[in-house]
Amino acid sequence: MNKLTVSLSPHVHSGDSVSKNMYGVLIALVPALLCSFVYFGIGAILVTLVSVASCVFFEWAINKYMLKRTDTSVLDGSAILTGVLLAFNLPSNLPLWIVMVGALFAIGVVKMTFGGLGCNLFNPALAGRAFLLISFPVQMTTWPKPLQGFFNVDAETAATPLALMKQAIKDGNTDAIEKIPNSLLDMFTGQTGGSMGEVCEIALLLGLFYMLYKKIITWHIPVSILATVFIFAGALHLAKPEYPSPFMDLVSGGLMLGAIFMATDYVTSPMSKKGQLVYGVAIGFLTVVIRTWGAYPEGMSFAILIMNAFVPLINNYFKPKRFGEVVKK
Amino acid sequence: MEYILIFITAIFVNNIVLSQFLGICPFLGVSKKVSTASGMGMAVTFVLTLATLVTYFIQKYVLDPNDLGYLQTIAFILVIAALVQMVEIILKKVSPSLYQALGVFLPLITTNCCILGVAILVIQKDYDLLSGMVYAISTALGFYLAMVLFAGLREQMEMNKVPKAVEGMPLALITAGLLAMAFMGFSGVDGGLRLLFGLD
Amino acid sequence: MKTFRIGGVHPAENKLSASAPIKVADLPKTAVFPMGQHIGAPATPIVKKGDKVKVGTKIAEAGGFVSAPIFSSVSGTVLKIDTVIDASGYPKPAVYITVEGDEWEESIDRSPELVHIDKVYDLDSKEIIEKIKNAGIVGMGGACFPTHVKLTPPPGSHPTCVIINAVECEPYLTADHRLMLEHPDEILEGVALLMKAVNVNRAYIGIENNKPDAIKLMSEKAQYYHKFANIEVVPLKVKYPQGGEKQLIDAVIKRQVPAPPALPVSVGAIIQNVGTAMAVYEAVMKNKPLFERVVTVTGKSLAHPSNFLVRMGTPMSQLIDACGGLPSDTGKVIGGGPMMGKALMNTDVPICKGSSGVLIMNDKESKRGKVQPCIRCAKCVNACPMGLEPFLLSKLSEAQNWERSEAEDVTSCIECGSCQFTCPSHRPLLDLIRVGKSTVMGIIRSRHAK
Amino acid sequence: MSKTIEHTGVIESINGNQIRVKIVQSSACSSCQVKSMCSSSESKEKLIDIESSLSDHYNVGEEVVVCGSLSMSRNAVLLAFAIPLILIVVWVVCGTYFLSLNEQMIMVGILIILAVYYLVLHFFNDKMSKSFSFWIKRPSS
Amino acid sequence: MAIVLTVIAVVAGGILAYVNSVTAPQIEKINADNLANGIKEVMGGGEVQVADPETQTATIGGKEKTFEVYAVSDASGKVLGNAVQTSENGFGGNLKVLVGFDPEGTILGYTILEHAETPGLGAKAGLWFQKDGKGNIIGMNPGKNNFTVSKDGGEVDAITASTITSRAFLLAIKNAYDQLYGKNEASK
Amino acid sequence: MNVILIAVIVLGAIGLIAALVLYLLSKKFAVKEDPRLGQVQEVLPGANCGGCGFPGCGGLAAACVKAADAGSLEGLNCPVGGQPVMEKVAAILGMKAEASAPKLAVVRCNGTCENRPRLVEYDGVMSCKVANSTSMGETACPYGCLGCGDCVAACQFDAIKMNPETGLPEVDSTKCTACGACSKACPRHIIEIRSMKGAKKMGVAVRCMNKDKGAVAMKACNAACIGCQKCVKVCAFDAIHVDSFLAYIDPEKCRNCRKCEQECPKKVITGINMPALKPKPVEPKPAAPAKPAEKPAAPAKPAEKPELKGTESSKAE
Amino acid sequence: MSYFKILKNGLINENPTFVLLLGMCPTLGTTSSAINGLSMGLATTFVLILSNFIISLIKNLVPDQVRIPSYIVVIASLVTILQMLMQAYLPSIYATLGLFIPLIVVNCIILGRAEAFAAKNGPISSIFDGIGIGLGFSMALTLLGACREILGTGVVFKSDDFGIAGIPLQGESGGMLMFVLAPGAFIVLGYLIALVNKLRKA
Ligand SMILES: Cc1cc2nc3c(=O)[nH]c(=O)nc-3n(C[C@H](O)[C@H](O)[C@H](O)COP(=O)(O)O)c2cc1C
Ligand SMILES: Cc1cc2nc3c(=O)[nH]c(=O)nc-3n(C[C@H](O)[C@H](O)[C@H](O)COP(=O)(O)O)c2cc1C
Ligand SMILES: Cc1cc2nc3c(=O)[nH]c(=O)nc-3n(C[C@H](O)[C@H](O)[C@H](O)COP(=O)(O)O)c2cc1C
Ligand SMILES: Cc1cc2nc3c(=O)[nH]c(=O)nc-3n(C[C@H](O)[C@H](O)[C@H](O)CO)c2cc1C
Ligand code: SF4
Ligand code: SF4
Ligand code: SF4
Ligand code: SF4
Ligand code: FES
Repeated sequence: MNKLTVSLSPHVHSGDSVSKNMYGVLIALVPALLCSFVYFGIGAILVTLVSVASCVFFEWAINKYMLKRTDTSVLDGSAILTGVLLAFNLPSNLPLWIVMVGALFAIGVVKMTFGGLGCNLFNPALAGRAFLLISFPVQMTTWPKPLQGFFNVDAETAATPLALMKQAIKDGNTDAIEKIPNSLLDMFTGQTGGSMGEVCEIALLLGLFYMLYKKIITWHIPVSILATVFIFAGALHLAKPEYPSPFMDLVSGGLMLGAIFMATDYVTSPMSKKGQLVYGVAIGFLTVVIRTWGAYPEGMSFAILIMNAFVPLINNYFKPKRFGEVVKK
Repeated sequence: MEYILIFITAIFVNNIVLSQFLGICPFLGVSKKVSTASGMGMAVTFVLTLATLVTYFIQKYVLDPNDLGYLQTIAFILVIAALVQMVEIILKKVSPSLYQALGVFLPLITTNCCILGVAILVIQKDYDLLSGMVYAISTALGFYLAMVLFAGLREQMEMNKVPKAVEGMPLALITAGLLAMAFMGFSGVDGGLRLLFGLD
Repeated sequence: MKTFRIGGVHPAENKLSASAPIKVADLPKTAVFPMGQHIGAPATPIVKKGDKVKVGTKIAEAGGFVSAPIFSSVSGTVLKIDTVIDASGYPKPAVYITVEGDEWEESIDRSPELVHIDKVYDLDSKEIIEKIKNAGIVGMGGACFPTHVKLTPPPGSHPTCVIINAVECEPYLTADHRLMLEHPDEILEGVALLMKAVNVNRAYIGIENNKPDAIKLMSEKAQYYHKFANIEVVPLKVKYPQGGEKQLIDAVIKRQVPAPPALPVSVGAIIQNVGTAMAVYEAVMKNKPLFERVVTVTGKSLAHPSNFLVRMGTPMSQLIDACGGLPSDTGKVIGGGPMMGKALMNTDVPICKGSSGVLIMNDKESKRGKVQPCIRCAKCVNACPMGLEPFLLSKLSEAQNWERSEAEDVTSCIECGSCQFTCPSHRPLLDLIRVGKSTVMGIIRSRHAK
Repeated sequence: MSKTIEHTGVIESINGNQIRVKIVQSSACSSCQVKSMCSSSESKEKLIDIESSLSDHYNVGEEVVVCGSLSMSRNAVLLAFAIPLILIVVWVVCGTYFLSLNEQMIMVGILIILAVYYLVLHFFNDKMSKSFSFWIKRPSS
Repeated sequence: MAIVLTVIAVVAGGILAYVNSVTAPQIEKINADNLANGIKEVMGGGEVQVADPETQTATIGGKEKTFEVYAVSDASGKVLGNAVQTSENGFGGNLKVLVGFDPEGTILGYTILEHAETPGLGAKAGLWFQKDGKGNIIGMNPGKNNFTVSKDGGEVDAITASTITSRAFLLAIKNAYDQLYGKNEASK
Repeated sequence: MNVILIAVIVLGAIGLIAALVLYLLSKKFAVKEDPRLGQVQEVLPGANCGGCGFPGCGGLAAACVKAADAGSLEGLNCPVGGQPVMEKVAAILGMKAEASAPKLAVVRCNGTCENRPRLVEYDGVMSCKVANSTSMGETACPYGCLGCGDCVAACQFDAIKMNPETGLPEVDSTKCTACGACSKACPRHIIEIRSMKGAKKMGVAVRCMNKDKGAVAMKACNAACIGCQKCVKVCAFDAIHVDSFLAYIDPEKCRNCRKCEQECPKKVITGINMPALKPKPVEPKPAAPAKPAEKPAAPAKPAEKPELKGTESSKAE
Repeated sequence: MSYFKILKNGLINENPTFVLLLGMCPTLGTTSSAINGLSMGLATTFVLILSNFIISLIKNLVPDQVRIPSYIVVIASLVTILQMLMQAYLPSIYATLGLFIPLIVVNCIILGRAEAFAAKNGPISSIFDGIGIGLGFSMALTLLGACREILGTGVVFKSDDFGIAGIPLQGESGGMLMFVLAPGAFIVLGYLIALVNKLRKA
């Protein structure tokens, strides 16, 4: 007979694992990934490949040569996920060396410096994106138009609907909105300029439903973000018609991508449901503020990063409802 | 509206710590626990505001009429140093128990570049009394916010195993950098709001 | 369908022995009775080497108020008083008895017919509790808290109902289920006695929905009692740890017991296991002290997972042999269920009052997964039925930050293991939380002692 | 019991139930390894009075931990700093907008307000000393 | 000890006052030189004579704006045109420019006196709009050219990724031009 | 000149006011720090390990100064810096340092993998505290080392290491400062901070904690103390006592004669930091008993070898 | 201590920025380029040397109770003098360093050195100490500035004010703008300190 094993209870496990979750998210990303390939062609494929490969490589190299760890598995999927999400946040015509720099920042500075998986305070992919946006504002804000032929590397570029909306607000003039060439439906299906992964909202929503079904995430964060944006943007629109309609807000920019895949990042979001709702509402609010009044064309990434910084405080003040607290008569 | 703008700008857009680089020492030094950081932040808010008011008057009614603008630095630093200590003396005289309590809970408030810097900035920006005060309070609240956020982040890091090489100050600085990067998201919001409020 | 409101998980049920009728286990050759079978002071032996005992003879006296006497389950000669490794994994004092024949104490009523509560309607609360105390009954749901203590609520508290814990939410275990199917009347009589003991006229029997036969049977039988007692069967949604006292109360009467040191009775409830109810019936009506119980012996590789009526002191190895022997791929033997049970050092551990099952796990099942860093997924937070933050508590334990642990309510943890069960990073959450909980409890105790 | 703030000190004297503990309040930097280099690292001694029925358990010169609750610290900061701050702000705003005072008058007003506020604090001192009561314990381990 | 400190303060005060009396004229001179050099530069670079500045104010879009207008002639007294100093809100704060016009209103040159734009972005404005810069405005006439960034349909290429600075800059110059040619509404 | 005069007056006035306020304050609140305190703290190692029984080095410094005022430094000792540091402290305070015996952490378990077969496999957090609450551990000895290394983690000085072969922690006596952190960390109280002798911290100790009867103990571990009393009889200095079937050598009385070590049938008693005993000629397997004695000495060995003959009196440092 | 040792101490062993982590505000605030960092460093050095010198001279005249305020007055006066001189003769640098010049007053290094060294040593050693520490500070600021400049703009030692074109290290693409902005200051300093720690340990 073998030696018996002794350990404390529980002796069974749900069978869930880190990589199951990570690969689950990756599966949820597949529709959006395919869309981005279709819309932006070979450029999108290259950016994605380079981004994923560099993220995985940097994670491996830093683990091995700088932290001298042997026990961490690079293939748990988190680095791949960071790679894909980083790529999703970039325009498809970005020079590949810039993609690598972004990956180095995301993995090297934001994740591994803090101790690797689970220890980072900020969302690596988003921080990488923000870093690139600040560092290379020109390259990061020239977005190719979608569907310009698969191998067309020099695609024509176009302003994103968000940029046009912002223009309209600055000029205090509703005509500019009408100039937006795309219909709501177009925007919903992704036929607009923008970062690779953010344009096709339908594909992103599919991902959301998959993750909810698989219980990878709960509804709290995405729903609270989307609802807040809708309500806040709606109020603005009602007050001043040059502000875009809330539907427009919902389907433009990285809102869906952020709300579904990035604000929900386990590591950098609050732990309690109450906390998650607060976090979501704040992200939604900040997104609209930055979108309408800030310098950057896109509010989502910064809103999430800012709220990442609030997460420890949220965790301190919004505890889960303790058993026995409910009925106090 | 103008005051609201000053308020938002000073807290979020041009945060004293994260984009102006003033008051870094207490920011890095007193930010290990959220509770201390927040008490400290409140105390600094009071002192900063009071110091700004007093130096404003020194400048406007003592230095300027006598053409002594160049004595600004030396006069301000003395006045602020004395003021910080005065608060303490008064508290002790007025309410020993309160004074004792503060002694247990808070580190001493010290003159740092944040206080002197804001006093000088108010003069440089040519604010009037009310704007100057709003600016001082907002700046101090920005300091408070940065401190508390940072303390929260550090408390969380404390529970993680961080790489030896960056443990301590390096990691704190890098965290501050990322925090500053996140806050860059606010850049331009002041301009946008100025438009909204029709101030421009 | 009713259930508790916070957290919970749903492990695979694996009730392999649900349809195996209760078999009477063979008598052991030597029976071993550890003195610490319950919460509280261990019992003190009152026999010595060479003494003759019968089935039902008291061999150890209660060691205090929160304690219980121990009775021999066999007849024979006291072999020695020595130590035995019990479920805790440590050697503990025990009485060894060599079995000779099967001779019972005369006072025990061995007739099979049901003694209806009508017959002893004049029995009052005090007498019932006294009988329970003298029969050495402790909670048979696993916690082993002396039942008479539970039935003597502290002054100022007012029980309003008895809740019978027939949930059996642990995977694999079926002892309570079988007991309900085979002895519903005795259980209900026991319930009535318990109600009388604490002077209430309401009782609920909480049964999870994966035991529809038991729900049906018990509901039907409970009708008979309407005349003098109001017993209601409450079907519950399947969710672990519904059997936890606090969770069950929440599920059944929608009230939440406040944080420790509050007791269930602070919301009016007295909780007892079905096995305990049966034992109470036997003790009060049949004069039979607690010396046998139903035990599930199960496991995926076991040839015949079964339920046995076992005399206490029987080594588990004997039961395992009766199920087809220890499988060759055994990796772990667990006393109790897979969520709360204790892994045993060997199979000679005797069956005690609180042993509800023996679970054999194969090699593969018994190894824990590779521990990874916490990814802060909050699954443990969502799973915790007490609304705690297991990831935080475990980190605080690791950092030995007991003060903060206390502030984060580590003492509320019921050690149900839901958190560790769900954690995708396979973190040993409960291992660490236990260290924190016990240390903090120690600190609190020493604070009160001052 | 849950959230407390602690500060180590040394018992200076014991007088009946009154224990007087000397604590050293240091600036935020005092724990810094280079405090000798730094102007802002000052420290000051403060005496804290603590009522304790267990005073005979302690000896003069013993090292103890002074504890207070977190809410107490919040109140202390509120009373000492936040409220006067709010008063000043309200005064300046009212002074400029509603009373249209000139700057000198406002400044004088600020001083008066602060003086009155602290005077009022002074009268409530007894009451406060009750709410700001500390307890002490021996340092753990 | 109060005396010691007082003495130290007195001595310090004395020294400072002395140093101040020495440096103050120099500081003034430097400032004047700076302005003179600036004017020289924006008027084409030759020797110039500058008349005393005239401070004008105008209300533009409801806000009051100040202009310093310097009438400039060359060494021989021939009128070269005007240098105008004005400011506008840029991206990071005040953007103060000095611009030179010939009598027809053609831009001779400009310099940025003060700015708070982002290094690497808006801060490029100092070179961007010069003759060899990408958004050359020298020789343009705000009255004749469409003096807005190309994004808004104008003729000037904005600094990459710094439309806000570019707009503010062009607006400042346009305002200066308008002021010079009386197109602004003088404020009361 | 007028300008200068105004400047002088204004600054003088501000200076005067500031001076008064600051002066008032410095008089009222300043810490009258004893200059010796700083000096003492300077010579202390600054490890803040708490081994001295005070919270941090500052605590010990304060205690030393106070004790010096009271007249004696007795009982105060910095385990990290040891005698040399205390001498420096004493010099600063104008006192004589009390000579104190060197101390060392001694692991009182010899249940190596060989001596004590692993019966079950522990699968959980690598923490002795947790393992201790799980069950007896992997072996049959409920008193023995659990081998998860809580002590190793507790040591700030890198002085204690797990030997993967024996599964037991080993103390490097050159690094150990006897701060006691390991002893506190061990849930089974296996590590004792013992007074040792000489610069090399030599001593003799019973390396077992098993309090069970001989027969039971023997079953659990080949190297368990069985309480046979042989050592008690052979000790000429009344240093050994047996309590609950477990011998204990009083370090104060023991003179390192090592008779007991030779006598012990289970080879439980070992000399620490002493050369391996010549095996008794009668012993059939001479290699085995030597082993345990050799192991703990190993780390210190290279430095020691040349001066072995010097033994105790050699005070090289 | 030999004068050389005093110097080395300031430059390396007790480098105020990398080892003692003092005066973080100017360190972060003025290092958007190497030249700016160097200017700030030298300005601080100027004050430091003189304050050390003066304080070591007057140390015996000042009673203990007003030691700190007296030192502050001395330092503040020196800073003001520096301010006026820079305004007069180096106006463009004065404009870039801006607020951080008057803030030299509160820089912990200066008062710290006054307390820790000048108040205990003679004038000449104090000058050397000032030079050592000051150069250590300048070196650190220059290094930090250089790193940020290289990363941020691809050029190093460029200064429009002095008309120095700088050494270009990269092509047209320029640098990563973030490093000349606020976050870059924190991050680069963080990694530099980590590196220095590592080197010092090795
Ligand atoms: C997590 C957890 C799960 C439990 N599950 C059960 C169960 O399934 N059945 C049961 O009878 N007792 C269970 N218990 C024990 C009960 O909390 C409680 O002690 C028992 O029902 C009281 O009855 P007794 O004293 O008759 O045993 C569980 C306890 C805990 C903490
Ligand atoms: C203005 C200021 C400057 C400080 N500077 C330093 C410093 O340079 N280095 C340092 O280690 N601590 C410094 N501190 C203190 C700490 O950052 C912190 O309180 C200390 O490191 C805590 O150390 P401990 O956790 O070891 O007790 C400073 C604090 C303040 C308020
Ligand atoms: C940190 C930061 C600095 C910026 N600096 C400037 C600036 O100096 N000037 C400017 O016009 N815009 C600046 N911007 C604004 C953006 O670049 C803005 O997107 C741009 O002005 C408008 O977009 P476009 O020029 O690409 O049309 C800055 C934005 C950020 C976030
Ligand atoms: C639901 C979900 C969302 C995630 N989102 C992100 C993300 O936005 N950015 C990212 O870098 N990693 C993301 N990850 C991967 C992983 O959590 C991340 O790499 C960690 O932050 C690294 O410590 C996500 C993982 C999950 C399960
Ligand atoms: S074991 Fe404790 S912490 Fe974990 S889920 Fe159960 S009650 Fe919550
Ligand atoms: S379930 Fe595990 S990984 Fe998720 S938060 Fe809890 S401890 Fe962390
Ligand atoms: S081995 Fe033990 S006593 Fe010795 S230094 Fe390490 S922790 Fe302290
Ligand atoms: S000596 Fe104690 S702490 Fe060390 S490994 Fe053994 S059991 Fe663990
Ligand atoms: S240099 Fe210390 S606070 Fe600024």
